[in-house]
This record gives sequence, structure tokens and C-alpha cells, in this order.
Amino acid sequence: MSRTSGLLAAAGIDKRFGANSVLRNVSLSLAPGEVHTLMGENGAGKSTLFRILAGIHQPDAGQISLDGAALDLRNPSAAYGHGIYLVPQEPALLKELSVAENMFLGMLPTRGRFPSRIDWKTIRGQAQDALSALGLDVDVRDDAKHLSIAQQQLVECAKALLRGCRIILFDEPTSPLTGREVGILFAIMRRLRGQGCTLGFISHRMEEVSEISDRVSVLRDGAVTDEVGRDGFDRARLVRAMVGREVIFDRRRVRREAQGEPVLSVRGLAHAPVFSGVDFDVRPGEILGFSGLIGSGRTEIAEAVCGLRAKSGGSVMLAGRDISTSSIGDIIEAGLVYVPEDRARHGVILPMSIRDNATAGQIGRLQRKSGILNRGREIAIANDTMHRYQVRARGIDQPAGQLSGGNQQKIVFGKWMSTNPKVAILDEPTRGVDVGAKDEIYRLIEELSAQGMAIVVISSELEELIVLCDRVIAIYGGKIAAELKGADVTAARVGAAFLGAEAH
Amino acid sequence: MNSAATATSEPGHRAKPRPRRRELREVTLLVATFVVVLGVGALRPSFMSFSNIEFMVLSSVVLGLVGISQTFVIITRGIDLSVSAVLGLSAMVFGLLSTTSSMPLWQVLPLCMAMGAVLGCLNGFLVAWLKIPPIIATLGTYSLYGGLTFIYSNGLQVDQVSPDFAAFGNGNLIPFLPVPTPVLALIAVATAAWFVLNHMKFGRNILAIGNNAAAAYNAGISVRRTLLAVYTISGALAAFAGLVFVAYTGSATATTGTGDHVELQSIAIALIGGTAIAGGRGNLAGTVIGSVFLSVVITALVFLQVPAIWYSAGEGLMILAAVTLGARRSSNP
Amino acid sequence: MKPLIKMLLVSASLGAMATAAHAQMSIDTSKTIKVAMVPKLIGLSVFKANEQGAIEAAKSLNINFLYTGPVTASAQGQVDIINSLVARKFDAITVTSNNPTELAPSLKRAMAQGIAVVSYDSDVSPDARDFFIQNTAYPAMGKALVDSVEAYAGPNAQVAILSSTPDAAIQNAWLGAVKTYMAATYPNMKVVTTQYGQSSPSLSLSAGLNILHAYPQVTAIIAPDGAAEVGAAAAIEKLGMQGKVFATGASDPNSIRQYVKDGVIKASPLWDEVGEGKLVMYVARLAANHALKPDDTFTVPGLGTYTVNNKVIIFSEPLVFTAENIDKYNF
Amino acid sequence: MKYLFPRQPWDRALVAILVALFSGFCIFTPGFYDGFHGTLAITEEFLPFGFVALGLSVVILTGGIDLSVGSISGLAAVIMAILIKSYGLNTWLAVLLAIGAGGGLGWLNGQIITRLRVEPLIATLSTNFIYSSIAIALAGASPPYGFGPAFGELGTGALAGWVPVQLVIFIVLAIGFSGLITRTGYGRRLVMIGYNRDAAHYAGVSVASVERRAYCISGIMAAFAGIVLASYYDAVRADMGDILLLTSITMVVLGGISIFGGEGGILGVTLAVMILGVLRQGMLIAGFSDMVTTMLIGAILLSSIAIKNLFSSRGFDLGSIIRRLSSLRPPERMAPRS
Repeated sequence: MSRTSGLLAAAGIDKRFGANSVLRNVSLSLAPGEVHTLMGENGAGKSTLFRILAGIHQPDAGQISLDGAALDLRNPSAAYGHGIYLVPQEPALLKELSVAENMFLGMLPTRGRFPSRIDWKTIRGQAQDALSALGLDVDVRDDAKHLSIAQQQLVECAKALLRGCRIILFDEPTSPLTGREVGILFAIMRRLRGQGCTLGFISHRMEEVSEISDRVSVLRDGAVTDEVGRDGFDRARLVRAMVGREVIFDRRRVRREAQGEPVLSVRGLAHAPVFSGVDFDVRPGEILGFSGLIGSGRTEIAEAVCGLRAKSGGSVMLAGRDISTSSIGDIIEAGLVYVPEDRARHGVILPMSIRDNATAGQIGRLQRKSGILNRGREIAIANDTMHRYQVRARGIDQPAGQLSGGNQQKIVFGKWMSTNPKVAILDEPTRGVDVGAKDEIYRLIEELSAQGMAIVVISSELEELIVLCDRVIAIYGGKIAAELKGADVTAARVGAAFLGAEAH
Repeated sequence: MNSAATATSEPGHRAKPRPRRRELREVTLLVATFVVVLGVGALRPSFMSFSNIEFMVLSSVVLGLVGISQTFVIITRGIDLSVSAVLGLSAMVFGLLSTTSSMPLWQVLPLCMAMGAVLGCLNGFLVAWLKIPPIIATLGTYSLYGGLTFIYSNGLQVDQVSPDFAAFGNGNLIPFLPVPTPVLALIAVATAAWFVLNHMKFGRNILAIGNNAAAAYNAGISVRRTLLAVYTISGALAAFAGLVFVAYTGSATATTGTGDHVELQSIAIALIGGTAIAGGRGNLAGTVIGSVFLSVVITALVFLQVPAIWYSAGEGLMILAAVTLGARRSSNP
Repeated sequence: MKPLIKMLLVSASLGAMATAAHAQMSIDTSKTIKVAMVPKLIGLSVFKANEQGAIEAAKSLNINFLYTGPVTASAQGQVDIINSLVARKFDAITVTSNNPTELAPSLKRAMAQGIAVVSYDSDVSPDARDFFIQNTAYPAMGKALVDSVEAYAGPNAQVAILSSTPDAAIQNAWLGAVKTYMAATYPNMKVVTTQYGQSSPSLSLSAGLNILHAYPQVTAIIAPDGAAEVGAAAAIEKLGMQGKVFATGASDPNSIRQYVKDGVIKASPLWDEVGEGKLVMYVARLAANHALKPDDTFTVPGLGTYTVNNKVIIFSEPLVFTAENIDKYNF
Repeated sequence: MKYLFPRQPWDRALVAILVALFSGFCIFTPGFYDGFHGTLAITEEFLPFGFVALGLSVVILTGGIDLSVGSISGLAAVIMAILIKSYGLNTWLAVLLAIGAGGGLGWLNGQIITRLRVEPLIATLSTNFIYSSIAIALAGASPPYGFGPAFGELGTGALAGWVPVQLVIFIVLAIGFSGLITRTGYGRRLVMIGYNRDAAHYAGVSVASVERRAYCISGIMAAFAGIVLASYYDAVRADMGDILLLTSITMVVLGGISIFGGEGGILGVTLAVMILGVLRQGMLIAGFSDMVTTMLIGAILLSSIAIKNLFSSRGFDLGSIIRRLSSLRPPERMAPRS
């Protein structure tokens, strides 16, 4: 652990991926004992910059230096050698291997000469100690596949410390975490900072940024647009630096008490042990919030309602029709859609064109009797999506993978909305989305609701639920723990539902 | 499919200590083997005779050796279809050298294994450097190496091998211990493979790559070199299996190995043994017992007077059963 | 013992007759012709022995000789090769077929283009070749196999059959002859099982061992296939059952020499593959010269006089290899 | 018809290779060019591989594989032969039933893969063993042969005396498959599954049913290839399909269909069928032995994928070739995202 002070600096970094210029002449320096946050819109190049600092990517131009000495980071292990460690957004622990082995991956200690055996005892002991030091109570002999994402992130922190790394970069660690988990992570970050570590941090959440950061740098379109110290934090200024314009975001929707027959009605939905006894209704024009921790069963419930996941019991009625046993295709056809939270895995098919992606939810309708697709309608739908959601692209035949994350998200949104659903379930619609795009998405949701669509928003962000929803259902342990409506939907009450749920 | 959403415990404390699921496929297989031996033995007592049991074990050695290297390759999410061609070439080289030259066993053996290693190395290069999917890369080299065997043999075949070679294939290495040398060789190789996989860095790197090659690379493991080594070992072991084959049977033709579909059978026993085709997890003991099990079942079919044409169907059903049973057990989160 | 001795005498006298024959036909060898020999597959020594004889004969017959075949015993592979030979304008194609019917269309096409087609060893459909050289008459082979079993395992022998594949034409013809002759001559002899070695040494050995384990009453194995006979003999030797179980079959002497000397195989009928290769070239030359009629006789120097009977030429009576004579043959 | 013209660089490269090969053989190999009809008739020797390759393409587009095509074609041919010879069925009815049987066997593959959730590689490896056992059992000691001249036209006949029937059928089927994949809803779903099965599932595609149909199509094409072979040889054998698998996979992969699914098209496969067929027949006529040809096909398979991997999505210009060859770092696959 006898490291240098650890001033990590990048100067004049350029990076291109194929035809995409991701970083242009970016300079950044991370000082020891500070938490330096990187903010920016999707596609601004934040992750790429961190990956370059961690040796995963190599810059096309520019220089990285540590305490003034130039570094050649040709691969991640070179970075470890200099004490630099990147905690990825989605920790890549090896599922079938034990936690202890994961922590020592690539540096397993051995004993004996030839054949030198792996020293499992030391590994287990040191791994357990390192986790205990971070306050994580996990059996290190357990397979990594049994850990939650939050646990995995803490294991990643412990990995960094085990490698003697004093410069730890966190690539958007908090987006999959709940508030309580974020608290634990921040406590650990503070402790590391106190020990003189250099910490890099990426986040979209303004509260988190102001809570933890000592310094913030803002990236826009691959270039640094602003850098502020702790005393200069100003929400409006940071947002302006990110999006390049003023954004008003303390907007609040007029809450309505939707009337009329429920368009979606769920009774006794169950799939032990994940969730059970789930009853709820949604009415046309209503925005219903689903709050809950990751792992509370909210995503599973939504997927079961939409036919994406098996259920052991219960009924789902859509506009008076029983769809509990229908296939996903039929459910979409009947007017219920689920917009998944994991865009890259479930939402967009990167190598396919915008046209193919935008029409992917309604292939059945585009088919003529002969089975041949109606090309004209496909083009019309794709153009309409491009236009309505203001997708920035060369044309509808451009592969979706060439677009920025925000534009991909718009196509995902448009893909399901163009099927003209009666009910839409949006799972974390703003996850990993920057402030400017968030605002646009809120506006879209309200617009659709005003047109009479029933919308369910699943979110772990308190603010989002309060800004958007007419009614909020709190899910805990696979059950509906509380329901709030009308004037009850306040920060205090929704927050209490979280806390109340946790008290169980 | 939805693994991202299945994490249910919170940080800081574990809801319940999870029972650590370890499927003990090798135990299941061992029990199944005994059941078959006892069951068929009850109907046909000669099935349980020492010589028949020795034969069943002995006839699984060649496949077992190839199965071990195939297990390593499958752990890396790969597959090696060229093993049968390497086996055939090595059998031919070994057999012809033993009859046409006066090279002693201890010279021919390393020579053949080195040749197998070189051929395996080419596979590794194709997979690790040129990024050719393993199934395609080894399909291509299967044709190439098979062709080499024909060119090398030039239409000749091996009908018998010199006595010391034959002794290697049939004799007992240790006097008074009634275990034939090939079985000892298999036990030695299997033990070494187990040690490498569980107690050496190289073995753990193989597992790490099978789990997530990108993460392994980021952790400083040289993915390409490890893959190269795995395919090289696969080639060397296949060549060794070829030697055992010739020494045991005393014969080799240009279609040895490829004609017997050793590549498919070695994959089959690895899967029967509980190795996951998706990589990251391997069961060496299962592979070895799987090869014995396969040989026992096929022999049992003979004893039960099932017509010979149905043996391969039995093999197919067995693979299906093994794989579906495995899927049942591991599909629970 | 009797039938075997008789048989040996017959084959010996046949050889004597051949050398005594003088009537020699003059063969027109003025023009060089291209003749191909297509075995079932390349890489088997029995076919290699044919090639050895053919090469010798080709020199004296002014034949431009080519030996080519598929790498696996597939009819499709042979068809591809035959088609290419047709395109390359060969004068004669000689072939031992993996399947009598699958080769027929392409051979007929060859004949339509004036190419002489001679089949040997395994026949094709009669309308798809000019002449067929049969190794040895099927009944004779069946008789030789059964007689060698009777000679060493007695008339009450329990016989196991180890063949190549269920649909191997020539093996099935021999086995048919074996069963007919057995039923007629030794009613107490019984076939207890039929297994297949797929012409693979390892599978044949496994099948042989399986037979010996699963059918302890077996006293003789008839394995009318090169790999199968070796497998059966190796299995008997491995289990130390020399003298209790006898193997016989159809394999070249080099493959079984060791087993014949060890006494596992006492007598194994085949024919002189090298001589057969010579005869194939002679018939190919004659057919290409249009000098042979469907029913005819001709003489080959060093081999003897042959009768063509409805386009079929029988090469010889079975040649039975025993410990005494096997060292005279090297193929 | 505009979409039939090769637009992908890979397809263009294949066209160039085909033209070069064909003209090379015509010029340098005596006997290869045998009049217009004679040269066209060469296609009869390899189009059964092409039929299998078309069906396999569909399966490989979903990211799967079908190792049982060989035994399906053998079994289907045996079934047809038995229906004709032992049950005296009308030839064409027997053909239809055999193709149906092939579809059924493929459907069974699909059931095993989707219902029992067995990897396609393993599932079809197992059924390959099972189907071939059944075929051998049905075929018996002397498989039937001789199905009459009308049936023989399928494998060896020529329309108007000069265009082989097989070639006509192949072209029709290739156009049909191309349309199926690029123009129909089924094809769109197929490609979606190949690229990203989860996303296809979330978009309402019934992944399992699309896959089942893919294996069914593969089985039908394999059975058809078996029947064409039966017609060509006027005989059947249980193992007559064994040689189909490796070459057909090579054709599909050389044709540019990614073994991981999603990417590629039928035009490339059609070209690859022609290239490998012409190459094999040309080499044989040029006097190369069977094994050299087999080795060469293996080498082509390897080099084509290696070339594709080295230069994929980077065009074929010299600069990129040098860059790729000089850099030994693993390609950065991850798209930039922050």
C-alpha cells in the first residue's frame, strides 16, 4: 500500500470508435483525497474516458500521467500495476467461481515451487478480511452468482483494495442501487477518501453528485465544458453545461383521480417465492407508480402481467378480456406493452436498422395474408417514430447500434408506443438517462396519459414517482405493501412507504 | 433469461444462508453405473466377470483421455472437433514408426505427442488470434488433419505393432497389480488434469475465461495464451489417446478416429459427466466416469441381445437424458 | 479335416493348371490407354494389394495407370471420382463399389461415352459394367468359411458372425452362402449372434470382445471383413481364449499373419489380391480394345486361363491361408 | 429484382471468386468445359449439398445448428423407398410423405430444443444418433433400389434437354428462401432472434415457435436432399446423408451467415454452394484426389472466416488490412456508452 500520492491526470485525450469521435482533446485530473465526479449526457464519453484511464481502451492521442510521470496503460493489468482500478457499472464477477476467487482473479497467490499450488487458505482468509473491513457479510466460498448487484459492487471495491489500488474509478455505480444501498456505498467511498485514495465517480443523480463530490467535471459531446469545485456547485449551472440550454425541472403534474372502468385489472397474481397476492387496477389516463427496491419483485410482477414470465396463479384482465394465458405477441396485440429497463439486452437490436427496430413490436400487423411484410407501412411507422421522438439519425436504414444511447432509448420507446397500446408499463424509463432527456421523457409520458393511455411507471427514484404519478403502489418482498393516492403522494409519504416497507 | 432481475438479497446482510448447490454428477453416474452392472449382471452373470469389467474399463480409456481434454476446451466455451483427426494421425504415425523403424517407445511417444501439440496449437491460434468460432475452426482442421493422415499413410494400414508397444497397450505396468497400463495412464492423466484445474493458476484461468473472457482479460489473464495452451493440450492428449489406441488394438487405418466419431463421443461424455456446454463449469471426474458408463451401457446392450443397429440410438438417448437432467437441476436460481 | 484338405488340394491344382496353360492370346498394346482403378476407399491394404498387381500389369500392357478413390467408403465419393474420370476421358474405369446401385447411373454414363467399365471385388448392377471380376464364387467362399470352422471347432460349433455393416453387399452374399451351406451340411452348427464392426479396427475389436463376453458358448467367429477378422482374432488373443475359440474370415495375409502364427486363426480363405489386380488390368485392356465377348475365354500369362460367363469372370477358388503357406504371400 | 444484386462486399467477393474459379477451370482444366449442357450438368453433383445448406441457413440464422441433417436425409430417403417398394405407394405421394417425415423429424428436434431447453448442438447430435439407428434398422440388409425413370428425372433430368431439373429447383428454392428471410414476417422474426433473442422475446416474438419452425424447415430440406440423392443414384442407403453435413455447414458459413446468428443472407449461401461445388468438381476433374479436395475445402472454410474476422465492417482497403495485421490487441467490441 506504499503508493505515491496519486495525482492521475489525462491530457489532450482523443478517442474514436470507427467513424464516431467519442472524445476530443479531453483533459482531466484527479487529485488524491478527493471524489471527482464526471457528469454528462448519454454518449458524452464519460465511460470511455474512465475506461481509458483504466487501460481498457487506448487513446488515439493524448497522454496519461501519474504524479507527473507518463503512463503507458496498454491493458487493465498495467493500470492495476499503477494502482488504478475501475469498478464497472455492471460488475463482471465470474458467476461460477467463488467470491474469494473472484477477488483474487488474475493474482491468485500460490505456494510451493513446482508445481506451485494455489494457496486457497490464504485466499479465503484475505478475501473474508477485506470484505469484513467494508462491512459486507458474505461467505467468500459462495459462488458469485448468488450475490446481488450491490454486493457485487462492494466486492469490486474490495478487489481494488486487495490489489493495493489507491485510485478507484466508479462508472455510474448507483443507477442499479436503491437509496439504502447508495448510502452504504457512499460511506465506503468517504472512508476511502479519508484514507487518501483518489476516487472518480460518474452519476446522473444531482442529489448524489452534490452529496459526495469534491469536484465535478462536465462532459458534452466528447469535450469538457465545465469544471467546478465543491463551493461552486450550482444545479442550474451543471445542467446547462451538460445539455447546453436551460432546463426547468421542478415541474409537477396536476394529480388527477382517474375515473372510469379499469382498463387493466390484476387479481391474485402469484409466482412463489418471488411474488404473491398482487391485486391492482389501472384506469385510462392514469399514471400509476410502482415503487420498490430492486429485487422487491416489481419487475417480475410487471413481466408476469405482460406474459413475459411464468406465473403460478392469478388473473390479468385487459379491457374486459382475460389475457392471463395469452402469449406475449397476443398481449401486445391486445394493447398491453412492457418497455424493459435494460435497453441493450431487451430493448433494441443493435445491428438491425431503425426501421426494423421501430416496427419490431408489430410484425404480425405488418404481415399480409401471404406472410409478406408491408414495406410501405414499415417505412411510414419508422419515419413517424423518427419524427415524433426527434431521433437524430442519418435515415431509417441506419443500424440502431450506430446511434447514441439516448436516441436508442427513443427508438425503444417509439417501438412500443407505435403499437398504440391501451396500457403501457414503463420499467425505469429514465435509468441511465441524463437530465435533458429525462425531461423530454416525462413530457412524453404525460402527453400519452393525456391522450387516455393508462401508464404504469416502475421506478426506484422518489423524485420521479412524485413528479409523474397519480397513484403509487409500494412493493416489498413480492407483495403490495402500501398504496398512496391523491394528496398522499408526497415525498414524505412515498419515502415512508419505502421506509415502512423496509421495517417489515 | 432474466438474471439481471433475480438478485434478491440486499447488501450488508444475507437474508438466509443459501445452501450451496453442487450437483454431484459423478456420484449419480457412479451409482447409475453400478445399477447397470448389478442389474445386467443379475440377468447375465458373465457381465460381472472380472475380465468383462476390465474390458469395459479398458475400452473406455481412449475416449476418456480425449474426453478430459474436451472438457477443458468446453470449459472455455469452445469445442474441439479435430480431436478425432489428431488421434487418427497420431495412431498412424505411431503405428507406422513402430513397424517400419526401430525407434523405441520412449522416443516415439514424445514425438507423437509433440506432433499433436503442434496441431492443437494451430487450432488455438485460429480460435484465439484469428477469432474463428471454435466449432468452425476445428471443423476446418478436422478436414486438414484427416487429409494429412491419408497423405502420411499413403494407403497403408497398421496391422500389428512391435511387442513393447503392444505391452504398453495391454500389459500391466506394475507387476501383481491387475490394472492394465492404459487404465493407469488414464488415472494419471485424470489426476493431473484435476490438479491443474483446481489447484493451479492455469486451471483457474481456464475457468475464469469460460465464465467471462472479457472480465478475465481485464483482470490481467492472458486470454489468448491460455486458449492456445488449452487447444495445444487438447491436441497432445488426443495424440496420446491415439498411441494408447494403437498399442491396445494393434491396428490403425486412415479412418481411425474420424470413422469412429471420437469427436462427437468425447463431447457426449463430457456432457454426460456434467460439464456445461455454455462453459465456465467442468467436471473431470464426471467425464471419466461418463466414459466408463457409456462403455458399460453399450456392453450391456450386447449382453441383453439388443440388435447392434440400436446402439447408437441408445447413445443419443443417453446424451439427451444426461443433458435434460442437468438442465432441470441448474435451471433453479 | 477332410473337406479342408480337399479344398487345399483343389486350390493347389488350380495353380498348377494355370502355370501349365499355354494358349496365349495376343493383346494389342500398340496404343497407350488411360485406365483408372477406383477402390472402395483409399487407405485399406487389401485394395493396396490390388494396386500393386495392377501397376505391374499396367507396365506390360502399355497402360497409363491411376489409382484413386474416396477417403471414406462412400458411394457418393466414388460417383464424384467416376464423373471426374469420365470428364478426363479415361479409356477404362475399374471399380469395386460401395453400393451396387448408387454407382450405376454414373457408370452407365461412362459406358455411353465409350469408356470400358470393369467391376471387381464388389459388383455393381450388371447393366452398369462391361465385365465383373468376381474374387471367388460366393458358394465356394461360404463353403470355405464353414469348412474351416468345422475343421477346428467341430460340426456342433456355436458360431458368431462379425461383419462390417448390415448392408455390405459382398459380406451379405458370403454370409448367405455360409448359412445355406451350414444348414445343408452341418445341421448342428448354429449362428448365435451377428454383430457389426463398421470396418473399423476399434469397433471390430470391441464387438469381438463383446461377443466373447456375452456369448460364452461361442467356439468360432466368422468375420468376413478385413477389420472384423483382425478384431475378432485380437479379441480372442486378449482374453487368452486361443484354442477354445477360432476365428476365420476374409482378410489379407499381412493383417492376420501374427494371428495365424499364434494359432488364433487356423485357416482363413481369401484369394490372391495381387494376382487379382493383374487380372483387372488385363480385362480392362481387353475391354478397352473391344476384344472380349460376354462369353469368352482368355489367358493371362502367369495367371492362367479364364472363362467369361455372361460377363462374369471368376478370379479363383478361395485361397486358404494357413500357418504353412501364409509366408508365401505378402500383401 | 434489384435486391438480388450483391450489395454486400462479402457477396461481391464471392461473385469474384466464383467467376475466377469457373473461368480458371474452363481454361486450364481439359474436360471441365463440356459444352453448355455438360458444364451445367456438373451442378447435379453438388446441389443436394445446396438444398441442405438452404435449410441449415435458416437454423444458423437463429443462432442454432442442426447436426442431424445427414441422418434425416438418409432416413427420409429410406422411408420413401420403403413406401414405394414395400407398400406400392405412388412415387410422388411417397416423396411427399418422406418430405413430411423429414419435417416431422426436424420438428422433433425443435421440440427437444425449445421444450427440454437442450442446446441445439447437443440436441441434434443426439437425434443424429437416434435417426441414423432408425434409418439403418428400416433399410435392412438390402435397401430398395430402382424407382423408375420418371423419378430419376428429379436428380438427373434436364428441362428442355439442357437445364438440369435440380438446378431449376435450387434456383426457385433459393429465391424463395431469400424472400422468406428478407420479406416475410417470419424471416424478420428469425433474424431478430438470431441477433438478440431476449429483445425478440420482449417484442412479442414467440421465440420457441419460430425456432421450431426453423428446425422443421431444416428437416424438410434435408429430406428433400435425401430424395434428390435417391433419385440421382436410383437407390437408397441409410447412411447416404452422412457426407452432407460438413460441406453444407461450410457452404453456409462461407456464404457469410454468422454462426452466432442474425447476420447474412441467402445470396451469399447460393454463391458459396456454387463456389464449393465448382471447386470440388473442378479439382477432381483436374486430377486432384478426393482428400486433397477435402483438405482444401477445410482450408477455405478457415481462411474465409479468418479474412472475414480480420476485416469485418472495416471494408477491404489496404490501410485497414495493414492496421489489423499490425495490431495484436483484441478488438474492442464494446460500443462506447456512458
